[in-house]
Amino acid sequence: MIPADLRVMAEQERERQEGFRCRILVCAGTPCLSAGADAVLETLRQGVAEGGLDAEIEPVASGCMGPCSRGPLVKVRSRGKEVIYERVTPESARQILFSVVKGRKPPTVSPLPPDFPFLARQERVVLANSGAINPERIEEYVAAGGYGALSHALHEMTPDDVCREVSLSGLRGRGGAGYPTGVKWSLARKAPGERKYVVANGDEGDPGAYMDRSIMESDPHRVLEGMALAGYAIGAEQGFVYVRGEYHLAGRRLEGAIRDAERKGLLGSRVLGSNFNFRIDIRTGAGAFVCGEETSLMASIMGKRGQPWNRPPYPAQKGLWGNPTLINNVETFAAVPAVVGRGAEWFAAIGTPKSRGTKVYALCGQVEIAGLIEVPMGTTLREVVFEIGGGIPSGKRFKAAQSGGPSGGCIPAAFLDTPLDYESMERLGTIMGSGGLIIMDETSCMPDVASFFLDFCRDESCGKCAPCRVGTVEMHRLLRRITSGTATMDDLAKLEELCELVGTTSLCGLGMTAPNPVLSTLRYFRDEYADHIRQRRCAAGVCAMAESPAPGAGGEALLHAMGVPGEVE
Amino acid sequence: MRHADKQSDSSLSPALASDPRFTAVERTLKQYQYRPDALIEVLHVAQEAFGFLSDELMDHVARQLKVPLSRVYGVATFYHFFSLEPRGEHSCVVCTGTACYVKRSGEIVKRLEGEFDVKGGNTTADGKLTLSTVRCLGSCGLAPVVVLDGEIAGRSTPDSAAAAAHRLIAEGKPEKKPVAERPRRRGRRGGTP
Amino acid sequence: MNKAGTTDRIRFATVWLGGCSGCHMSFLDLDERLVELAEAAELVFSPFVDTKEFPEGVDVTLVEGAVTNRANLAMAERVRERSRIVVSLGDCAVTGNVTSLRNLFPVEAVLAPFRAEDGRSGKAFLDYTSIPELLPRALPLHQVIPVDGYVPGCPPDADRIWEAVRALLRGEPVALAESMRTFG
Amino acid sequence: MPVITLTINDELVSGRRGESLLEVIREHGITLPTLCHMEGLSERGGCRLCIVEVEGSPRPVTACTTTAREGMVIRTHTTRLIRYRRMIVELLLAERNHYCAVCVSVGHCELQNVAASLGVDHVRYEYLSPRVTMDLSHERFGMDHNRCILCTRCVRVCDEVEGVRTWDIAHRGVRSRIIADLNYPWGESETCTSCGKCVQVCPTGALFTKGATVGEMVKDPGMLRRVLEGRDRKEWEG
Repeated sequence: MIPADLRVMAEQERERQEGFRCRILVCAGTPCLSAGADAVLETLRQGVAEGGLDAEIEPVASGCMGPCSRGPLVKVRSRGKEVIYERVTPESARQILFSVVKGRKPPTVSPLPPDFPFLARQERVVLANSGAINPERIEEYVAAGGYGALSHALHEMTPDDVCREVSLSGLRGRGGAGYPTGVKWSLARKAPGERKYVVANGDEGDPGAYMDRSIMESDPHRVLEGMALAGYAIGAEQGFVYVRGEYHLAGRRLEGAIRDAERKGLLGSRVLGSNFNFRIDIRTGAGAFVCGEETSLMASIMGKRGQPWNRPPYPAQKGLWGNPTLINNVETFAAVPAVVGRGAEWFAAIGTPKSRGTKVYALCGQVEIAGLIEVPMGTTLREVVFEIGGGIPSGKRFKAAQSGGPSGGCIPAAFLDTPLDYESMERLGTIMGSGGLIIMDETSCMPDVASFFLDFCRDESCGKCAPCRVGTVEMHRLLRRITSGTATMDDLAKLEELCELVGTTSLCGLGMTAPNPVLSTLRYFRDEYADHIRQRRCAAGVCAMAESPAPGAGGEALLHAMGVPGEVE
Repeated sequence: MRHADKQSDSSLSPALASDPRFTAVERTLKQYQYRPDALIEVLHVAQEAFGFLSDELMDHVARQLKVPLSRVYGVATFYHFFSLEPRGEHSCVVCTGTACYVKRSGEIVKRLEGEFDVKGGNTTADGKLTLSTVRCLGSCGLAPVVVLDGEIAGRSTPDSAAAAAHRLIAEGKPEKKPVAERPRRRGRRGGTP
Repeated sequence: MNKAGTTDRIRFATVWLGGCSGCHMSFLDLDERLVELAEAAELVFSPFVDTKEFPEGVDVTLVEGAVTNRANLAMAERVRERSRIVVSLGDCAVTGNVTSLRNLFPVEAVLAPFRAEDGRSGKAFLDYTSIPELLPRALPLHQVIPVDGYVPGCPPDADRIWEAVRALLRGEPVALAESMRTFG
Repeated sequence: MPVITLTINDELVSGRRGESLLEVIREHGITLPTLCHMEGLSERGGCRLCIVEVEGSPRPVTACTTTAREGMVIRTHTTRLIRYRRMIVELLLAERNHYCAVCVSVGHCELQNVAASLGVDHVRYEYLSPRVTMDLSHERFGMDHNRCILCTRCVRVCDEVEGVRTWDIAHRGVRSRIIADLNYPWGESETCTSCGKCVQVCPTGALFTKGATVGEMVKDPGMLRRVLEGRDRKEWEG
């Protein structure tokens, strides 16, 4: 395939789509599927077939539309107009189909209002195609402008140009740390080495985050195109997508997408008629959070235990099989086609001066509408929770938002007006992370939340370095003492000292950031900790406190001495 | 000695070699040209085909890929996905990711543990059900989530999960049905007018 | 030389919790140094003296043994309440040591052999009701009460003990040399 | 060999290019505790005891895995480093069942010595008391997991020097265990050559020679050097 063929393909697909009176898109992302989307799609297909409407109406399985807690979602698209229905059942799907045929409103099902804030307030760049195309048809991606940026880069830009464009855009790593993507690419480009590799990190292990899964499921070609652009920019001919083991659907869609792209000459040898060769293989994770860390991830790709190694050397210098390796998060790669295609200036104009572009968040927890959103960097937490997310259900109060998963921290109500960008979040003692935003109301207990995350880290620690391996276990024990009402203020001091040790001396990012949920909840909710220890009281009613010991008879000491039952082994 | 009778290269018992499930493993070994770095991909396929990784399987994979036995065992036990024990007939997985956790999925685990007299991560004595937990399935919008033999049930409660697990064991397959509708509050914000 | 009972001697005690008494044996190995100690300190409570009740107003108490049962626990609390300085003497008090070997098993499993019935008499081997109730785990002293100094060793030899005691008599904290602070 | 200059604890010192910080530091007579490091084996950077402060680096680095570079400014014994090292040793002692009094290596144990040198006279953390086993199936040697600190010297010496890799780590985190082959009893290992190198490099009483009584288990720290030097000089040829 050469660029001209790509244009033809896009043109033909657009014509095909315009040939329909109406296309009915049914979200086939994991949340909607588990809510019954496939039955809805089946009903629509049957209805269309029975009515002999094949030429007029096309039911389409699309990617994620966003408001996952309202699924299954159905989008009716006709003559440039779109209406979205939520919580569609096979019965209401029949009504919707009937109404489309008759050109009337369905009698008992109402679509979401056109200004539904959850959708209207977003700015979709990375998610532009999510919920708008069928992720399993490469033609639809191409018709939406897909592979245009790659084609442009291969024929009009030098690899240096591509690196420069990415640098100028101000794009930063969407996986957590926010390292400037352009700098990373330039380092990998300059690193000496005959073979180089590009790796997409799709091992989204943060509990409460599923941006990457949704991108891989809803728009797999966008990730592949981003990787190919990276390969061209740094001089790599081989890429790997490391997909989290739990993400079957994402893996399947990526596999299909790679096959299709190779068949069409958009990956493989002589991509788009140029001299650039690029293959992509999938590697499947097997359930280890630590593999989200770059060096562990590479160990895992090479078939080893996912244990990190000391840096330097950095992956860009010495990565897979000792060769320079560029690792970016899936969302970062997914932003690249837009950066290269629409230009660095366009991208840099979105967001804040230091955090440019948009960010995808998985908004969930105690919020009215949970789902996936994409907003410009710098959007305030209040806008996200109350305008887009519709506020807190059941008239409860917002208590805190947890961001960054086990490596992150929380933002309390007092800072609701904080703009969500890398710097502001770091100032508050949390991190942007990969974009999970868990909203908590007054029914959440902060020491309990901290204990939850430490339990996670303790479980996911690879065991290579002593501070993380043992320190996280001891921290978790101390937290459980606190949440069970058997701790002393001395234990709290011990906990804080361990936070410092584990955060400072651990080998890799997992250990270094493991104390963050504790430090952050201590920063804003120290009273709650003190309450648990001194009053043996959990205001949220989450923690089951040990019974108050009988006065005298060594009760207090006994309670303290016993702590909580051990659970190692 | 356990392995004294083994030949160095054909350690495979006739039973395993002729097992139809084994062809998938062989195919994958070939597909990756017996490269040592394919270890995890091969173990994935072996686990998928057999449900767990037996000593014999791991031994075979080690010899084929020419990696030390200890490394195969080290890798197989490092990752949560691999099981060295046969699993139960049915599986019930409770998500304990953050979103599910703040929506009290812990209570579901407790209830199931009590109901089936089995600790999380283990299989019931009768081999009918393996109860396990997972850190986030990325279906946070449906929290709390329980997965029965691969079918996701969103917005579960301790009662609904226990009932569904009992039905699963009784009927032999998971039921497919839309997520229970949450009581809808009309008016005020968002949603249907 | 001071006479017994004069007030300028410090009030000194030793306590034996869950341990083998080896630390106390080692204490006796202080030999002639015991005389020096007696000049500076009055032994107000110890397995060596016949005092039933741990007295009030003790200056320094050395504690041997881990806290392994209810009686140990009550004693440890009383010692802390009534002593100005409490020092863990020997590995059992410092780390739990041999006394805590049982922590690998639940109490019930530890006691089962003793509760089993003797085939001939039909009675349990051990009358468990007559001994203090075991705690779920044997613990180092400092995990139960605040402790001011540590003399590790199993047992700590007399030189170590003397080093620590001399510091205490001078009113200084216990600070053993590197070679004197090994466990085991 | 090109010489580099760096500052260690306010003193200007020289080292050879390519040396690790640990080598330079020790060559200048400064004691830095280590447990996973062993001359002749690859570096692991796992015990974190040799952490030092490097000016311009936001957090301490492990001296064993850091290459010495011209102009580096290093501090090896700041208050916080000393405190961290002590805490790490406390954590190691709390992790498994290190009953020194009944350990074959008492008096000859690197963990015991490091603890004493750092002034660890008690452990503030809860002892985890894991129920772990002993493997006495090998006719000459024994493995006591109660004493293992997961330094992986045994794994590395078996892999890198003996060339067998009988040992590896199974599981992860605090559940990590050293295993032989597919977790076979050591005596039934298909690959073990019974060379005994792992026993000699083990810093604690985890790997020991059978029949040694408490306090008798003296390790031979020069063994590895002799083997490697002999190999380098091809002493066994002709």
